[in-house]
Amino acid sequence: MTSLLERAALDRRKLLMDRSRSGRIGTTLPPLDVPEAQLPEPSLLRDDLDLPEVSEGEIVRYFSQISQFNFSIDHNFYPLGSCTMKYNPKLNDEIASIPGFAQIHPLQPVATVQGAVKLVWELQEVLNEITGMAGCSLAPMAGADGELAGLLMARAYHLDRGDDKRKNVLIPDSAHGTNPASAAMAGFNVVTLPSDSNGNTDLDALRDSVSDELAGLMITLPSTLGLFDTNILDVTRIVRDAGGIVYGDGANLNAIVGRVKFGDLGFDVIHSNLHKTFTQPHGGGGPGAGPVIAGPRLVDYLPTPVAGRNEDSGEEIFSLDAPAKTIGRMGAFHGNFGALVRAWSYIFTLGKEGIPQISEDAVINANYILSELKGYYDLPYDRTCMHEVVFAATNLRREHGVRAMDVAKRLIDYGIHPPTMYFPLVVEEALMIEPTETESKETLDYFIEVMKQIAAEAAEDPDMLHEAPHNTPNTRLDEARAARRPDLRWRRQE
Amino acid sequence: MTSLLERAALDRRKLLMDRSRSGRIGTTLPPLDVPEAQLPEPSLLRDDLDLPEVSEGEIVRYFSQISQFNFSIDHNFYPLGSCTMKYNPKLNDEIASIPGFAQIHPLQPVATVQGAVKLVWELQEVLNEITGMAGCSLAPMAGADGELAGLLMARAYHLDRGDDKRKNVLIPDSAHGTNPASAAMAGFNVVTLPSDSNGNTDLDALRDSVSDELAGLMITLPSTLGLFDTNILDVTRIVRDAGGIVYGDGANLNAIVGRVKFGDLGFDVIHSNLHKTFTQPHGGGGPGAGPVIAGPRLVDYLPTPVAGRNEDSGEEIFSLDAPAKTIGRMGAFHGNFGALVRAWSYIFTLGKEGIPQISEDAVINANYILSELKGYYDLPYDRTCMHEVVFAATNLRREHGVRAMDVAKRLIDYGIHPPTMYFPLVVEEALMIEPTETESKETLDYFIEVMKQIAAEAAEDPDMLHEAPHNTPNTRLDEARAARRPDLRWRRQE
Amino acid sequence: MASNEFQSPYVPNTDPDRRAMLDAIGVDSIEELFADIPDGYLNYDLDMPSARNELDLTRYARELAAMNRTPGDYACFLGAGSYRHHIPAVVRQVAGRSEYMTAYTPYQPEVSQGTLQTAFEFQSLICQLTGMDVANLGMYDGSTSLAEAALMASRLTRRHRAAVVESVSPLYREVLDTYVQAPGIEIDTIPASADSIPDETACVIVQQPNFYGYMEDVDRLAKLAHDAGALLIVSVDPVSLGMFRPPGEYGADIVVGEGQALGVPTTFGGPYVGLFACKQDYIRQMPGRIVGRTVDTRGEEAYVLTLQTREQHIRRERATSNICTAVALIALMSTIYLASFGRRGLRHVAELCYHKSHYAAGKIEEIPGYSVPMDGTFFQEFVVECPTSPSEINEKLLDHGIIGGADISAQVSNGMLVCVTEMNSRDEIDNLVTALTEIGELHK
Amino acid sequence: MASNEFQSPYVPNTDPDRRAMLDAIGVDSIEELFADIPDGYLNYDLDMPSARNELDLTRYARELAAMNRTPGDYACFLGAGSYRHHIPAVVRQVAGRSEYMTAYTPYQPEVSQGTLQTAFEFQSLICQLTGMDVANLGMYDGSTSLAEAALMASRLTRRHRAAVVESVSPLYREVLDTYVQAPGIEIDTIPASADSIPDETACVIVQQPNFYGYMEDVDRLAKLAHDAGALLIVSVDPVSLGMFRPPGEYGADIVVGEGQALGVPTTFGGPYVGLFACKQDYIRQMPGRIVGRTVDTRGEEAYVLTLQTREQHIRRERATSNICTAVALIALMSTIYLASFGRRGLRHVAELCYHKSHYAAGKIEEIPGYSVPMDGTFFQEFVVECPTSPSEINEKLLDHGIIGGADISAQVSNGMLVCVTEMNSRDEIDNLVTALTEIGELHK
Ligand SMILES: Cc1ncc(COP(=O)(O)O)c(C=O)c1O
Ligand SMILES: Cc1ncc(COP(=O)(O)O)c(C=O)c1O
Repeated sequence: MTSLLERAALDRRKLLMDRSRSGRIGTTLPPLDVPEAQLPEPSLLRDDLDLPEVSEGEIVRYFSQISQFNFSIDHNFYPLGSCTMKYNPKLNDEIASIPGFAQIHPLQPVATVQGAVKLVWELQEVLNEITGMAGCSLAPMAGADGELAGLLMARAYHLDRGDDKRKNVLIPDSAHGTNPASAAMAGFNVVTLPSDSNGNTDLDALRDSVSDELAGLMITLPSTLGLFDTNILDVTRIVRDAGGIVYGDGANLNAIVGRVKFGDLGFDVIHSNLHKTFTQPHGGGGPGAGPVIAGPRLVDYLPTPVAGRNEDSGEEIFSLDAPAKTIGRMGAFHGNFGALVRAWSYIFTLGKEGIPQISEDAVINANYILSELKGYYDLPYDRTCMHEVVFAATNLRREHGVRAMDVAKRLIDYGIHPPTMYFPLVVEEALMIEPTETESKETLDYFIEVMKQIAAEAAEDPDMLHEAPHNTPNTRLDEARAARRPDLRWRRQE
Repeated sequence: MTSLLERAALDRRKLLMDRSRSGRIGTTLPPLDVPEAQLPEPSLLRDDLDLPEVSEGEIVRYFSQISQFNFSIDHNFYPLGSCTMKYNPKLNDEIASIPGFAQIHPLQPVATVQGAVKLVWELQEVLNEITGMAGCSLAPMAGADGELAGLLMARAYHLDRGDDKRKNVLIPDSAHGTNPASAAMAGFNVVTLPSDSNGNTDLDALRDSVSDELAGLMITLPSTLGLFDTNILDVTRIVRDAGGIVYGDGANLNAIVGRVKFGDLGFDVIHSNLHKTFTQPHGGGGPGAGPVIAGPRLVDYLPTPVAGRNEDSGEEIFSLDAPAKTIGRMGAFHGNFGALVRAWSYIFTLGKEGIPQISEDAVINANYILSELKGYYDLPYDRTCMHEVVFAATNLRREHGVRAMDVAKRLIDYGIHPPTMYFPLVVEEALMIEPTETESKETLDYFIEVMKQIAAEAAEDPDMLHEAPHNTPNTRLDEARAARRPDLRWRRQE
Repeated sequence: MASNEFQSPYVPNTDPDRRAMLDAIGVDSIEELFADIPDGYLNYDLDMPSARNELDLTRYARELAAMNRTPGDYACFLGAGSYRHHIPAVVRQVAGRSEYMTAYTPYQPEVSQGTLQTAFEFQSLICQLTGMDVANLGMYDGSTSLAEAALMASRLTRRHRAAVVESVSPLYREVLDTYVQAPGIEIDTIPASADSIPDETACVIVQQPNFYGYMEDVDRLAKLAHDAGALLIVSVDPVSLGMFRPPGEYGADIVVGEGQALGVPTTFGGPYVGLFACKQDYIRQMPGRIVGRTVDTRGEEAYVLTLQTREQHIRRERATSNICTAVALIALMSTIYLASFGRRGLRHVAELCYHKSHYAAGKIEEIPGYSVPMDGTFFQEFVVECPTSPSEINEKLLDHGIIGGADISAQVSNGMLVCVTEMNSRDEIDNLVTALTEIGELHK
Repeated sequence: MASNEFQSPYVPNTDPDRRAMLDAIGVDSIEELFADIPDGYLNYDLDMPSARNELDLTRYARELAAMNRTPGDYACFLGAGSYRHHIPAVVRQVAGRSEYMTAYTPYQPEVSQGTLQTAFEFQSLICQLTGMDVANLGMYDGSTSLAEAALMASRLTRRHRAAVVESVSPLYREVLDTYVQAPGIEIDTIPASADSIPDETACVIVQQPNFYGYMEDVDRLAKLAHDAGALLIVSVDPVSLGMFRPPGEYGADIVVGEGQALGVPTTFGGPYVGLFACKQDYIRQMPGRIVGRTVDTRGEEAYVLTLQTREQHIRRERATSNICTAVALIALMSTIYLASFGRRGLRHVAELCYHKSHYAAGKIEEIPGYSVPMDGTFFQEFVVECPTSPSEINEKLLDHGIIGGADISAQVSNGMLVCVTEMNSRDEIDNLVTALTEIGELHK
């Protein structure tokens, strides 16, 4: 028998369909103001529409209550490596909700949306400038979508030149999973490239891997190890010399924005995750935006549309164009405009002064954590890091049977979101910590103190760590069961 | 020595001035775009401006975190008697934030704010209709402000007639504190009127209290006991026959809205708390709005301004006028327009169909609680209640030493906001429960079950109740110390 | 069973729910529950429009809003007690959190620490800004703060006259008149240069900067008041305190003011927040809510409504005021505003207003037919004497896309009170000057 | 120490903080931390505007927005894959809670139950709506859902052709072309009346209602597909499912669609949410995130990302898709929308669209020079053949305050695809008819 308190906790988690009561409704309905038309024949219609029936206040309370089960940037330090969980300025949301942006239709004649297209164009231009590239399409709707676009561009480039042997894409072993997945979707074979003991690209291995079958290289800069590959100029040269395309995964742009440009380093095409570096809120898993930005070799292949600017008797006229050899459309319309507006607002708020400061502070903050926690956790690559630092809980596992997972979950008890765990795959027991520039030294000091404390707790009371977190609405979940017996939707109990 | 977790909890509560770090700033500043003027002589200027220096993200996280220490309608059942904590529709907030409402200046020429004044006028008209009165001023900024206005109107009315002996205002013993306080501010003597054993006005006592010194009566309908005074017609007649003014405290209008009109019952002037019946959010203690609504005898005395409507060659023209014998201004401008917009939006959303349903459901819900909890808690007035029911924890106090306070605090453990306690003053150990119409039967059933459980707990484990609440950021506070050693602001620690 | 078919989205229960509850209550119909209402007085038939859906109502609201000429679409030079300043998005977004917006007055401190702690922040920051010892959680608006301050001074001194400097806002004067009519406090209007006040004066009331935007000699007035045993009440514009001397430094006993300028939109006049601060000694006579810091049973610091014995719900007719619901959420907005701008930002905003208004005054003074007649130091407002009535000028300014200054011809012949803040770009000011010039030429 | 004087409001640390941290790190300057960047490649000098304050930037943004002609200010008859419907305030307000908005993908379920449970709600309601067994948490938009469905069908059947009914949206067709270029799936365009499809066809793809707004004979197409061992992929408008038969009832294997119509503003084309549902048997080949219900160590039900071995972060180049960040927040908006309208409301909205579009079609058909050439049942869109090019007509409609229908002259000569939803009042429709009549007269 469950107690009343337990039952109350369960009731708070009840699903909408179980809250439904016949006849309730959550909004008001406009009346019909035209004569009724003849309805279609019944065989075309549905009998039943089994959706919830709940009142507006019930909806608000339910969604408001369970929202509080989340950690979020607005409430918690969230040093999730590779995700750049920085503060998302409120201004951006307000600008994105201006009706002249939020209410316009994607198929309006371009003459009626000149302001929107101008904004898109301005964002393209500034992204080109920041990354040192020649042209940009804002169509891709996330980083992975930008990767797919960039790789399809590389494919089209080779094929256009009749170069149809180029099937291989080199991808470092530390790469994010989207890199090989995108390469596969773009029809390439994935060849894994090892890194050297410093976490740089192994140049010998690279030289061995290039051939006339080389389509290109996908490389993250700085890498997912949080390191700036000191071989990068050699890397891009070797690949380009071999006729390959150099793809840059710009997910970690936050580390170098305003300091060094991909274009200058020999990259042909990159993407930028606007929901990382440029503060589109993550939204619990999107929406994001993943503009694909190209150098001279690939710019004509960009996906449709690209905004253009022309002058007609002194007046600016903006257009949405298909590049000469475009790979086509990535989505039905022009990309995630709402996210583009937010990035635009952020970038132009900071301006030429503020943009380089992003990387400055992001890198100081990460190195501060590195220097303070060194000795408490294993540090696989003991060198200056960029915007994030990858530790390994291998020492705790070895000495106390405490794993990266346990450290991560214990952080929750201290009100801190766990770092990225077990990634990159090349680091055992990885704890990948990205503080971002928007966290204060006080917060970092607190985090450092907590991490040291957890290292101590691992020695004193490993079981307590195995059982963490202790104060969340749920303890650790049975993920194996979820996968073994997929229970993926509400069903009416018979 | 405090543990790290304890210290973290304390740090979360740190005040802004203690978070301040020199040089930080929470917003961007516009540059000066005109030549600098000569600054005033230094003796006019301040040396130091000791305000916090914090970044925007820190502000957001701090205020977001501590917001979660609140219970609120959006998150909790909140049956706070006399406060009408009903669901506040989100639509109202959005309508109030339309720039054409939120950004207009109170001193714009009235020709430039015709839409706003029309809205004010429409709200006046519908409040007149709902309450059965002749005219209305939306200037008062809360219920108590409406009371003051209404009583000043009564005062002016008597004085205008040369009737300067009328110094006494009768106020039932169950009245809300603002009633006597307002009467005092309006220069009257307060004479307390007892209620009879049914909770109605004691007619004999009333007859004994009227004289040519009677200025009027302030009465809440239904009363703060949640009861509709069955003597009400006699009451208003006796007062009016004696030359007095009948003031209606409309705080409990939710019980009777759309069912019975104050004007029909013989009231001369009332106020309505738009933040109760008409869903202006309470905001943790305001803003509200307390329109004063008058019958024929007092309508000319209404505070300034009152919106008027005229036609000029078929065109509507709206004006803001001073009534003929106005008592003057209640505030610098036209009342809490933002709250008026929300009430307008709510009232016209529900319309003639929805308004009477408010009271229907409010009254059913309260009586359901009454009937289910009767027997578990003492019921001082065992009769049909209106929108709220007043129980007394006297049985628990007598039998187990558990007080209304303990019941209230224990409810918190169950996620329910306490009812109003120890009010009205005439009921010992009062627990005044107002569910409102926006709560579902399921929620009421849960509340009822919890209240029964608490009654059982009182028998089993009274100490557990004395120590409630158990899961809040703070346990019960030392209120005596707060009053004895007032500590009312941050001060720099020397 | 419900009296009609309409199903409100705000009411969860439906007829089967109602039926079940009525059964439990033991009545047959809803009507029985309303049996206490005298026969013949039940009246369901409201003469008002039918229920309106969200889409249509929103459209109608937008139509009404579009009938207004909105500052932002128009350049606007109105002030006179309600000021347009830039409000950072964060103020709206954070104060709009439903945890703050849909909570009641924090009578239950264990479930109200969010409201209470931010209220304590407000009191603290208002003290920092004004230089006073203590502040309450706010009155309805600046004018009722002023009126309540006069009542408080009268209680403190047991005197029944108030000397009001003539440059106090006439709107505030009207509210003061409303409040003092019953208690019978007599108002004497004095020039700022007065060197005596009547005996038995409870307080001297001065506005700084005054209604016309100019700084008064508050040191002199403080001495005048204190020498006569009266209190000095100062009504301030909080943004001016970003650069000007705080009243705590020149001996104010009670400081009031309109908090709207700190992060609150003009909203056609409200809701705003009346600031109210005073010296430590006077706290037990303060009106309004006050939050104090104390400890819980575990000894941890926390916040609670305190000194409640001053208030109506305890002291009833002997309370220091009748105020109950005040403006907590608006105070929260001001708190977030002050935190956002902070030490450097508020001074910057004040200086922008200062420089821009001086730029405007200098330009307007040069226009033939217009003059800036008053001497002294002004902050962000100044009086312009126009060649014809300000109402006429304002009407013509609308055609230039400009909402002109406040018409104060009741106080100054052909007087217009022009307010310039950081919201007025140089272009807007220059356009105003051009437009005034053109309009002035018609009246040569 | 920072590379310039600017203090970002988004960065708390200041030079003293930086100094302290650099000291702790053991370096003298920030530059040392960037020493890994090859010499000569550091480049701070961005050719872009200086930092802009919130007030000015907001003004500039409003200027840009004002350069757009905004539906709402204009009557708008555009659809073609992006639909204007009324969105209750509650959708924006609740989905805007920062707890949802500023959380990452819920990799840590213990601190993400808010996101996870609402995601499970989304999956459930999409299943309820489509009549399918399972749904994922959404793809980028309706068109990428369609393209991914084709890839999935190819994986499931190990076949490499797709038969696309010619009435599928040409924009969706373009996206499909993008996606299939590398895997080399061949596309055959078939008429809806086709009675055979090529061997080795993996799927038949149909849009219901089709691009032109009309209902296809899906039963026939289902049989056609299944008889050939192909899967049936249906692309739906979810609002149409308020009244029309759900694809689960006529044998769809995979259902995709644009979720934007469910509570998401048109936003110039995104972010939207691609719906993706299928039969139970196919779940291990689904792309995208999926949330499942499981228990925690105390046995309590809770939600978690599941079947992750399909995904790129586990399976890498053998993943079912490369998708990672998707559109969780948009899915949440649709969830709240579906909860708000619910059983009765969604049907009502669908019927409003149906009746209003039929009213409009009837009126337009009567205008000389215009015709509604297609036969059959349409939902809320229909094709109008105009007397001249739609682009010309649309330009003239702007003068009448109307944004006309989509120009589909590439598909239908002088064709305009007119969409009418509950957002179009009768007045708007009547005005459109009047305006079209006037414009038509110029082209007689
Ligand atoms: C290094 C890296 N590459 C690519 C991606 C994929 O980006 P998205 O999630 O925007 O598709 C991520 C995101 O987590 C990433 O961290
Ligand atoms: C019965 C009654 N009268 C008057 C008031 C005072 O109204 P307000 O708080 O709006 O000033 C209240 C509010 O609590 C009340 O419940």
